[in-house]
Amino acid sequence: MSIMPDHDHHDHGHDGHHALGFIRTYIFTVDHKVIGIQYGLTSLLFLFFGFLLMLAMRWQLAYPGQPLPILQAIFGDQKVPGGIMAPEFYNQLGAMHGTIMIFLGVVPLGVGAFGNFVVPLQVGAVDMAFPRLNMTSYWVYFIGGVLMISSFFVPEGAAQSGWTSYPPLTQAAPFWGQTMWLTSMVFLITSSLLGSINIIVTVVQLRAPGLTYFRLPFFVWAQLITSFLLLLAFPPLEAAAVLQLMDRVAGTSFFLPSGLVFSGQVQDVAGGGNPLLWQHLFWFLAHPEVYVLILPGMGIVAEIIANNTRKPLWGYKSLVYSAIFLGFMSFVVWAHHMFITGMGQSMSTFFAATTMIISIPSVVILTALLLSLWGGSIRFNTPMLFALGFLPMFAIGGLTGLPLGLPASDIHLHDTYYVIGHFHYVVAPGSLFALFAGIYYWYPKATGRQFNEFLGKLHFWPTLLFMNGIFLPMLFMGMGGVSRRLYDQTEYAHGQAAQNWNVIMSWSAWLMGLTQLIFILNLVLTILAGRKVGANPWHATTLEWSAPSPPPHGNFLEPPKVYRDPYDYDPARKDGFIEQTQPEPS
Amino acid sequence: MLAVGYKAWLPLNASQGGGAIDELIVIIHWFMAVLFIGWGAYFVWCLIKFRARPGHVATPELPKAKASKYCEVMVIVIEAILLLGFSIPIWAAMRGEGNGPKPDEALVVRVVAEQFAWNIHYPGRDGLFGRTDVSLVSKENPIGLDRSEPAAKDDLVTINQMHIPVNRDILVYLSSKDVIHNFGLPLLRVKQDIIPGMTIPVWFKATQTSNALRDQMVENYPLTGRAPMLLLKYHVAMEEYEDTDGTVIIAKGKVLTEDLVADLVAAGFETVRAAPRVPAEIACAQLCGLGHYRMRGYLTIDSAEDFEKWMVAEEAWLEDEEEDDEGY
Amino acid sequence: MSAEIPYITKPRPDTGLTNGKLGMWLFLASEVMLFGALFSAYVLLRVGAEEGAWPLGSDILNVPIGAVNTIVLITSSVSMVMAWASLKMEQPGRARVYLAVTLALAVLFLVVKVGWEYRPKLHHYTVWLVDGTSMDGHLDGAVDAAADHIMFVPDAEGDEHPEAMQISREQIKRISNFGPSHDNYLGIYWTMTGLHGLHVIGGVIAIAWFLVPGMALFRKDPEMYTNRIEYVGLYWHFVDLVWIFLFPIIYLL
Amino acid sequence: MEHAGPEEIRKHLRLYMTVFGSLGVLTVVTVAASWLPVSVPLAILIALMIASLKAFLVAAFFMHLVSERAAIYGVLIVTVFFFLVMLIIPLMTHLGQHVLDHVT
Repeated sequence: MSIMPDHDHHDHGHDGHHALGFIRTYIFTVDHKVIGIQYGLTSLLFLFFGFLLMLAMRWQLAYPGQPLPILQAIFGDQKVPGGIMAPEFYNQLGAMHGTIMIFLGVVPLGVGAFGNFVVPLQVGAVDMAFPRLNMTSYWVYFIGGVLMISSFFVPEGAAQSGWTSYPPLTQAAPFWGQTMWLTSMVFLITSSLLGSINIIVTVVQLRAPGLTYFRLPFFVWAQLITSFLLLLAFPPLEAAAVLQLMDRVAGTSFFLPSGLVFSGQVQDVAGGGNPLLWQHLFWFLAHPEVYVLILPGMGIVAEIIANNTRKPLWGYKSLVYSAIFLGFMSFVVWAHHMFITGMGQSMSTFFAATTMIISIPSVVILTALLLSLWGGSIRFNTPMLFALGFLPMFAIGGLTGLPLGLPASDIHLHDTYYVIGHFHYVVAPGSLFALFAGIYYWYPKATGRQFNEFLGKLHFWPTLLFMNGIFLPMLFMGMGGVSRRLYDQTEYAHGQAAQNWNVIMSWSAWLMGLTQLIFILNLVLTILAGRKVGANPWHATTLEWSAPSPPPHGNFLEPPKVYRDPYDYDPARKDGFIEQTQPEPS
Repeated sequence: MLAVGYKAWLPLNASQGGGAIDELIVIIHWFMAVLFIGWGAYFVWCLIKFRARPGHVATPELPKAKASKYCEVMVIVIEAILLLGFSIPIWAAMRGEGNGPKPDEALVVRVVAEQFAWNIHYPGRDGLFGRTDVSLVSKENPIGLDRSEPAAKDDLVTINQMHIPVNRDILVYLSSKDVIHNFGLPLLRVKQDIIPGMTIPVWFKATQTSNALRDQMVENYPLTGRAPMLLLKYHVAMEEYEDTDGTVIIAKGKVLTEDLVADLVAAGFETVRAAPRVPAEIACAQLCGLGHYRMRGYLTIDSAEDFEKWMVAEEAWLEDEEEDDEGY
Repeated sequence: MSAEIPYITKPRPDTGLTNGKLGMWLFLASEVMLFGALFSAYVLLRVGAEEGAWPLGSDILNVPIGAVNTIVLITSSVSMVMAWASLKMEQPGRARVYLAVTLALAVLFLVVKVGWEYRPKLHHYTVWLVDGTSMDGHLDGAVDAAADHIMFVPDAEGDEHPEAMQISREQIKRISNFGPSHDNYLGIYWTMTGLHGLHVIGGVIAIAWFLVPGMALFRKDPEMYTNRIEYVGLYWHFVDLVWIFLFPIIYLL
Repeated sequence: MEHAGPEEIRKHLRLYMTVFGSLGVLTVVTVAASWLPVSVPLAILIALMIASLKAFLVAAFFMHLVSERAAIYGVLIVTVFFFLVMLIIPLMTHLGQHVLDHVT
């Protein structure tokens, strides 16, 4: 009954921090802003960790068979004998990179951090609807994350069957790693469920007076839809995880057909299971998941573009309707990940059709954002640079989805590097750019201090360059037919032909790793010595900017009332904008 | 940095159905390019024209933007065409139920995948596959073929060696012993998951022999610089190389080994004309465990008579086997 | 500003809902998808099963016990709603009685489930022999891995009671008790009823909490207490509702 | 029904009891129906229909869905839609699966 313990909210003091000890203020806090920041820091740490795993893999990919002693020093002789990583360890890194980036990194950052910190402020609420539930969801996420990472240290290492964890491969894989993967997934899913319930209730119930649905900032809409996706798409994966756990610990064979022979050993199970059942349940989650990764990003970008073009968004309503439609459709396209599992004509056609349809709202959203630039007075500050960078990168990500969404062209491109390039363009220079933009945009609100513009730009340009240095070659390699998840592609003639791309990609990745240090440096310097800013440094219109920076416990000095649309920018007015809280000047 | 030529596009195509897929991929990418360049041009132009600068203010009213409507409609129409006009027919031809070749007129082969090898099972002259049973599986008998059965007597089973005749329909029945594998033939544009517990058919027709393919894949490889063997393993020299006093270092068609490469370098050669020994490979395209990367099968596309020769040789070998067995 | 979170006890005028109620319904929506996925798995596995591989539930499970448990759960649902109604009618004493009844019935459900359904299955075995036949029965004594045979007592056929028989290991293809590993039918049975059982336990904890320590809240704010009883009720009825589908699907079909 | 006063609630009690009774009866009917000599699909159909009827009674009256708010209905409609998608589509895909009987 985790839904309960929220209501006697009054018994924890609203009268400022000093009422509560350090622990209740910063660790087991119920304040949505602190929880948001906790989510932010934790997920950034996980993101960086997952990225480091990839940097290690990139050595093996660029220089297969060449020892790198430092890896041996870090991971030990068993995982990296003689400085050359073992194939099974490579697979562990691959599986964990995917899992960490998605479930411990981008989702908690986009939904956990920004959803928690920004949504209550933008709807003019004093806090989330269920503060204790909010705290619970953070700590459940934290436990799940720790469990996931610690699985590296169990005998035979972490899960190594890809982030998709297809059985029966998982059944053949070492016991502990995969079992811990499944267990911590159950934690992470539970946490997301609690979080999404909280966000939905907050948006529906705690909107400030006058804040009608069509006066909500687009970001809030994005979070609302995302939360519904999490709420309804995650439970099936939870069920699937339970079924796979049963296969592992209780000897069932839900995903195991009869007559399996692992390395000469006939498996002593009842059999009669179906490996595709897992894929259905998994992708039923994992396709909506894609939109969980991208929608918050779109929301952030919309906010920042409106603010920095100094004019209203183009087609606000079409944005909202497209996002809703996107959410709905995302539940009926999942099997386009399964075209070549032997799918028949009719179903492949059905899913190809829905896939083509779902590309339309994405096009509408992208077009609306591009048209919003028209006639603006564009300020190129750091958040805006990342937001603008998002647009072409996401466009590439979306477009490269086309040949994968058509069954015929998917035959050649399926499970090649083309797929990797495609979804990384959506999530890395796509979602991540948007999330960087959001961090820069709301950092002054969270800390009350302005970051260093120069360092910000110094972070943006190399990141943009190296991102493409990493992911563009993937599309070429995929065209060449190189399979993904290969420990050493030079085992194949067509892999050898494309091997040199790996060198470019690896160096881009390593250099991009260095570039991120500038980002970290900037955030730290800002807290230490950043210029103090007022409530509204960006001259923005939405509600969060009418609260002090940083907002106190309880957020607003007096309960906000809303009188107008979210993006009321107008050069005729003073500073070219009016806040939503301003009554119509008579 | 690129030691070998620009490898950013589709590999050679050696199958009948592959052409249509390539065509579709090319068309889609033109469509993508047009859209992206269109958007990009407008994007950059906006950034320049509407940049904040002294004396420039935003215009509050929003553009009517008929263009965007047209753009969206165009996208819908083109996607519909790609789906209905190209994808569905191709899929029907390559995957559609009942559209495959009839087993009696095609060469039927069973492929049984396992971690990490391809077991190729030919029915032999009688065209009948012998019964298989997991309880018979062993090192010598990886697919558990019941040799006591008449139908199984002439069955051929090879490991990682798949020979097919050119210009003939091939019908492959895919099955797996352990995990999900993927039967991928990049040069034939064939890719099909192999799901344990199911037998999935896939069919294709090769249009070029391996030799013809190899001749088109000849490249000049540098012998100096970063790890030349990385790109030269499993390659053969495509011309004869002699050292200064005329002794042959490596003959045409010989496999390039570490030592031979060293000899070539010693003899002062800086590059070697080489090509893959086996141009068409069976590549597992689905993560299947720690050996996934080396789950490589050799597909040899023979002319009809070469294929016949190979069959005869295999049968001879099979008979020796049986005599040996009786010998014990 | 030190502000309360609004609409905890009084519904928000335009939505007509309290936060807790909306939250609970959203939670139930996710639960629908959770059990829905398991039902979907059940359907797929059953349709995919080979001829005769999927047993008829009523041949393996004890239908009367299942039916009794169904009645137990339904009754507890009624007493739950009555508890809420009594609170609405300002009869807290009665409400507590009804809550206690609900709690008792919930516990009874679990006791029946574990004692009369789960436990016997763990001692009941099937032996599949190499010759393709199979026998149900009980092991005579413990299985020791070292021994080259097991002592097995087949189930009684009609009134004659077969003696313990010796089966050598070579004859045995596979042996399993009627636990989850027996076959996919029992696998699904254990998984779904198990997960449902966990939900019942969750309900027991919640109800017990509101029955004893939760009363403090009643004295402080009866209306909030009443609302929470309604939320727990929603959850409890959902648990009942899941069972209403589980019973025919697993026991009868 | 936060605002139903004591009198209205009193009216409900009779209703609750009626629902209780019919649920009990339906349970018996379910078991009885399972003994009918009918084909498996029909048996499944009957069982599911009765179960749905019982589910409706519980949801409508015990969970007060008969007089619930728009927001709740919205959430449930969306959920039911996706639930059906999840139930039906994997099955259709499975049946459309391009698979042979085992080749021997």
